[in-house]
Amino acid sequence: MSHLELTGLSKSFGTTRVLNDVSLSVRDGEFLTLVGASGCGKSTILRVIAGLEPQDSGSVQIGGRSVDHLRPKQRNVAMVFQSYALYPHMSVAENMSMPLVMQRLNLAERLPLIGRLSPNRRRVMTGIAAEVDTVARQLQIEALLTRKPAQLSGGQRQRVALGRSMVRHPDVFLMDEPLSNLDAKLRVHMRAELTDLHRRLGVTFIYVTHDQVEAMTMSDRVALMDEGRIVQLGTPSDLYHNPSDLRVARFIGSPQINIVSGTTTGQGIRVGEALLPITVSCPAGQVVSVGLRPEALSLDPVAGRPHVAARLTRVENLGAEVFLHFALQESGAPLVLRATLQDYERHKTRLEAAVALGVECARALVFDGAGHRVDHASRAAQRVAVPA
Amino acid sequence: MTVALNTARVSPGRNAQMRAEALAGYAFATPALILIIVLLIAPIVVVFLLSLTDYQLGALDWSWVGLTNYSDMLGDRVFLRSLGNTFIYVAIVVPGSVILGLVVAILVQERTKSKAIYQTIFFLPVTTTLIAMSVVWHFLLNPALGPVTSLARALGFSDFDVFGDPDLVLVGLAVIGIWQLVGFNMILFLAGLTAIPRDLYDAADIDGADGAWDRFARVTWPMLGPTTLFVVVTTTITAFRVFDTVAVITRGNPQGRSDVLLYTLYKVGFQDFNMGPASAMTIAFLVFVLVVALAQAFIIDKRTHY
Amino acid sequence: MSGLSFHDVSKRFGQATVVDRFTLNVAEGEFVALVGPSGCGKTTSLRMLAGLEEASAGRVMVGARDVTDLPARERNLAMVFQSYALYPHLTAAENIGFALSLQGLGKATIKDRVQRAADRLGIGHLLGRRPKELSGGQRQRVAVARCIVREPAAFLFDEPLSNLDAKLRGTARIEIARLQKSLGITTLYVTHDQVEAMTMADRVVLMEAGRIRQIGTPMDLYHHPVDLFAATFLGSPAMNLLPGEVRHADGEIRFLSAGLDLRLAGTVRCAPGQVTLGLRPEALERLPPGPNRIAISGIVEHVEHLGAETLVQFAVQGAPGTVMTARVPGGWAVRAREPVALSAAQTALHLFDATGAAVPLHFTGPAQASADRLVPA
Amino acid sequence: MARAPLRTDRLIGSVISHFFLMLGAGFILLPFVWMLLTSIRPASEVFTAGFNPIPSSFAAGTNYSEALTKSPLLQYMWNGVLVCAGILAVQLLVAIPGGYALAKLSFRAQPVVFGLVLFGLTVPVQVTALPIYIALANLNLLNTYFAIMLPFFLSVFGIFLFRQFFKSFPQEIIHAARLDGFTEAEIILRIITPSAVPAIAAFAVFSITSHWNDLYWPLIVTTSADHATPPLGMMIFRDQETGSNYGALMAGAAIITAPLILVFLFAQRQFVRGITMTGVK
Repeated sequence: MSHLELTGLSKSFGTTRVLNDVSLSVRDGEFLTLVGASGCGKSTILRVIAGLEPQDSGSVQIGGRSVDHLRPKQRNVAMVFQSYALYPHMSVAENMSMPLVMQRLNLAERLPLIGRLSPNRRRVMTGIAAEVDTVARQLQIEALLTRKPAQLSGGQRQRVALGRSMVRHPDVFLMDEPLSNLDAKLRVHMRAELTDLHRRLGVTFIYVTHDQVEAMTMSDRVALMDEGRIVQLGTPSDLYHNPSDLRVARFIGSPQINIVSGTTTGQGIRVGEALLPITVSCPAGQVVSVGLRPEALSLDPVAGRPHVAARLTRVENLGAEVFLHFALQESGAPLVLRATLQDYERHKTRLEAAVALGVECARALVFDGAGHRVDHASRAAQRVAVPA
Repeated sequence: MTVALNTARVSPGRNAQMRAEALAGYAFATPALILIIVLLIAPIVVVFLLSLTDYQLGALDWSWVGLTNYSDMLGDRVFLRSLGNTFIYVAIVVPGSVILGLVVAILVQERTKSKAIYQTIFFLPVTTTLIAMSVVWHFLLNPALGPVTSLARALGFSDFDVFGDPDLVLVGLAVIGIWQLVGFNMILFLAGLTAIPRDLYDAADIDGADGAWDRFARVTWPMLGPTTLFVVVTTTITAFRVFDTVAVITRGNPQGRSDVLLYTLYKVGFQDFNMGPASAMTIAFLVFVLVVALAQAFIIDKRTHY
Repeated sequence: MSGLSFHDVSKRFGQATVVDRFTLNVAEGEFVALVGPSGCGKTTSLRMLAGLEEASAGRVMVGARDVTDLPARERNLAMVFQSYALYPHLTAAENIGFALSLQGLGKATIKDRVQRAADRLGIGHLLGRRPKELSGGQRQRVAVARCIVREPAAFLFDEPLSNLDAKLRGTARIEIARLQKSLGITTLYVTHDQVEAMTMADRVVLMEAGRIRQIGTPMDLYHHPVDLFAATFLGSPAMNLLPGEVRHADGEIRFLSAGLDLRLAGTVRCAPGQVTLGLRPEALERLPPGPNRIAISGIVEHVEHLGAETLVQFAVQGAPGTVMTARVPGGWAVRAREPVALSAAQTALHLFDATGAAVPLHFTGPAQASADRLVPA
Repeated sequence: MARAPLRTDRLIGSVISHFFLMLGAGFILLPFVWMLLTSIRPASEVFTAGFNPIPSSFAAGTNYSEALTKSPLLQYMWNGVLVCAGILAVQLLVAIPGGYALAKLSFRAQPVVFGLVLFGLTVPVQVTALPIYIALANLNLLNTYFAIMLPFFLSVFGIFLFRQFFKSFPQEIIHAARLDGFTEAEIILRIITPSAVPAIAAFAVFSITSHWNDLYWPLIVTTSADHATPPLGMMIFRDQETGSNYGALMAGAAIITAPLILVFLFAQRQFVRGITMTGVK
């Protein structure tokens, strides 16, 4: 069993606190993604798990056993690095066999020239070669085994790096932004391939990325980090539909969530002239932030339903869908609305002037002054309808 | 390694990987550290101590003499003369080789087909043994046999003896110094030139700075600032250490007009074995070099904003 | 301000033809994007217009003026480079005012114009800094300010956003487009990013291998691609493709591919032969097949939940080895290894013949009810 | 990329620049050409040649054989090879692990060691010459290969260079190696050193050229021809032949400058990089 448990991890570089009491429990075989802006501490967690960097306090357990006292090679974790970290002077086969060579040959047998005298060495090397072949076939890189990393494309290097980590059958795979050096098309393709690999291997994956799309599309659960802390841990859909914090709401989703500021009243939340019938638990007269996903706004306000007045500032037509940029009539705050092409075509002429945009209050997210989510009545009902 | 005061705070993880790294670090740095102490630090300390004694190689007795060696040195005509000569030499070689190096680099940079050939030719002197080439230069400028003098004679100039004329000898040595350094400086400038993004010239073209002079003054020269500083400093230090040509060609003659610092130091220390005064001169030499190096570090700190 | 035009412009380097008889007219105030894969000649075309590269043949014009033989500075064009090409030894203010100082304007005038341009881009407070002290986004704005301060005949952009991260790219895109519209200045914009081209430009010029493949409005290119290249280059996820054959049988026109037999209802004018069928991911909808709709089903291989929408990759039933992507609204709970049944309106179909050229489809049957393409409630 | 109306300007510019470059090239090449010409000139002609470049008769054989027989030139060159090889070997053995420790390992004394290296960069070898000479003299080690090599066993520049080179070596690869189970020594041997081949080549060129050409130190510690390096040998040779046999002298000069020039002509790129890595030394 290789379930992984982090308890109270903290770490500082000089006066900068990169990890602040991080605790996290990862189930055996889970695909867990750590996501956040650069510098949020996500990569440091990986390196602490691998034993490449010591934590200041806290502990790491793999499979119920503390690994804090173990050297990196003894922890049986594999890591795929952002730059792939292939040994530049070794062939693909040599790169992939290296972890096994290091495990199975002793120091004397590893020495150049002298090591060749050992009869054991040849036997072990043959075994390793066979295992490398198997993994290479799985990844469809068997034709590349004799090449050097410099002769490979980005995607191929990526596979070799995966292969190198697969040969040792680790308990945990650690992946540090493995797709960020690939071009957009390949990245989309590798996303699917990696999740597929995870399913086939059934091993715990801890995946670090700054790209919310990767986090959303690949993971079983996502931990969003900011300033060395985990802000929210949950399924991708949790993070999208039920962010606990303004930072999460802003980070997840593209185009970004619209945030407008409003004031609580007895009847709801006042945003400019409009009154949104959202009743929250905080007292009246407080300034709150209302988060509206671009699809929570609509071009057809139904009479009697809440709406806000805005004026169109820019149209971004992507073919399949259209992003309409508005400025809120009173405050000028920007709003993005996501419309289908048909909807947009239908309303095109009307958009010239100031328009009323329908607001689906059930999907509104309210945050208090500190950025924490505040639940509201209309929302609670909606929760059930949100797909898991 | 210190024992952690608060064992609860420091996890065992620190010890495993960090201790292995630190251990390896000490192991790998030790040979270097030993050599640094034996061949660098200790000798500098010894030289300084020697400069306060009247030690002579082979002598059994010696005594502390305080700063006498230094005060003697400042009153010594030969030392002051060699210091003066060295500065004159530096004052000719540095501008000469830096400006020529820059001009050649810019001209070579613009050539397409012949670039490699010119580069090779100008760099040739850097690779050669200066002693051997000094012998050749000596011969070239020989007043009786040298082709240069006979050419000058054929062109109607009066005879001249570069290395025999007190007024010309430093110029003659400086010409050899420049000859050897131009190619080196050219290569450094070429590296600086290729590091200037092409886009900047394109932008300058569109902005209206497309004449040769405008491009140089507005883009090339400012962008070469750090390179130029580096070239000037390296050239200064190299020129300051002039020795080989003097040792082979002039040996300080005529009339001591080509005595330079290192040559005088060599004579006092290794021919006359007056270790005290030689040590004082060494310290003086070290001070000059350190001043130049510090000036460079200071200017780089101040000036290189990009 | 004035229009721009290329007349049969070619560029050859030795044997290689990088740009082949490029002809384009950019109207006054228009925003035209040159888009294509790297090495397609788009940047070279831009540089020939700017005067940074000599055209091997043809003429380039700025307004009514033939500038082919003029040096760059006399063309009165301003350019934003991919690397921004800011002078590292000058402050932001000096960078912005550089061209003005070369024109010999007075110090006060320059200062005033620089300040106005900088304020317009929201970098007025950064004028004293050197490029090294600016973030990527700020550098990019300095580069744009350097252009607008000159009040040039037109703007040229060479991949100005490719050095920014994804989030910043999104906002910079809008900023540039707004600025261009408010100044009303003619703009030629080179990019390899189809999203930039689609969202910013009035017209898009799609290039490949030195030639123009298609010119048109973004929607023209998206909905009426002239060939397979244009169809797959624009749109993300890319258009789904299915190779097969068109046959006329029993008075019907059918598309056949392995085990798949799609009846193209209505009267479609299309010659029989080998074709490739194209279908955009958003055209695949969870609607029952009906008149004028074709049914496509399969087994889900992979699901990507993006929140507002979901991308479903499925193995197409009847076409082994073919995987299609459908883009559906976010609310749909769909899992890997489950079957899906989708359909697409016939009007959303694209057909390409064996050479890759688009086959015009004319549906002359019963009126294509717009209800076909309604989003499910 | 000339624009049509500028073509003539460019042509004129290129003619002018060629003119100046050729003038400079002539200045640079003059001693080399004269060295070669004189080395194949008969002795009788050397004194009367003046500026006449073409020798009337060909005496290369005499001059070169004289240069090789009248002085132990080959011995000098062999000494040079030994000295350079010895110095380079020790320098690399010290500098590669040292550079790695300074670049990639963290230990408490690291900043101090690096500080000493930086300081050492500014100290020319002439500063430490006196004490080292006295020590060698007292140990009776003068006139040995060891004495010629000793001060150069330490190359602070080498340590600095490898430190900089390794600093830019991706930390991730070293992390990967540690995860794979490499020991630190194996990382140096199997990962770092193979990747440092370009730096090693450049450093070797730099080290060999400076020690092949060095005069100051060999002049101090050797007095016999037995251990003299090429520059010192050249000096001895010239003192023996003062003024009498320029042909052989020039042949000798050609012989000792030839190895490096040939290497330079064959491997220019590495050579230039090696030498220009530093101006200071």
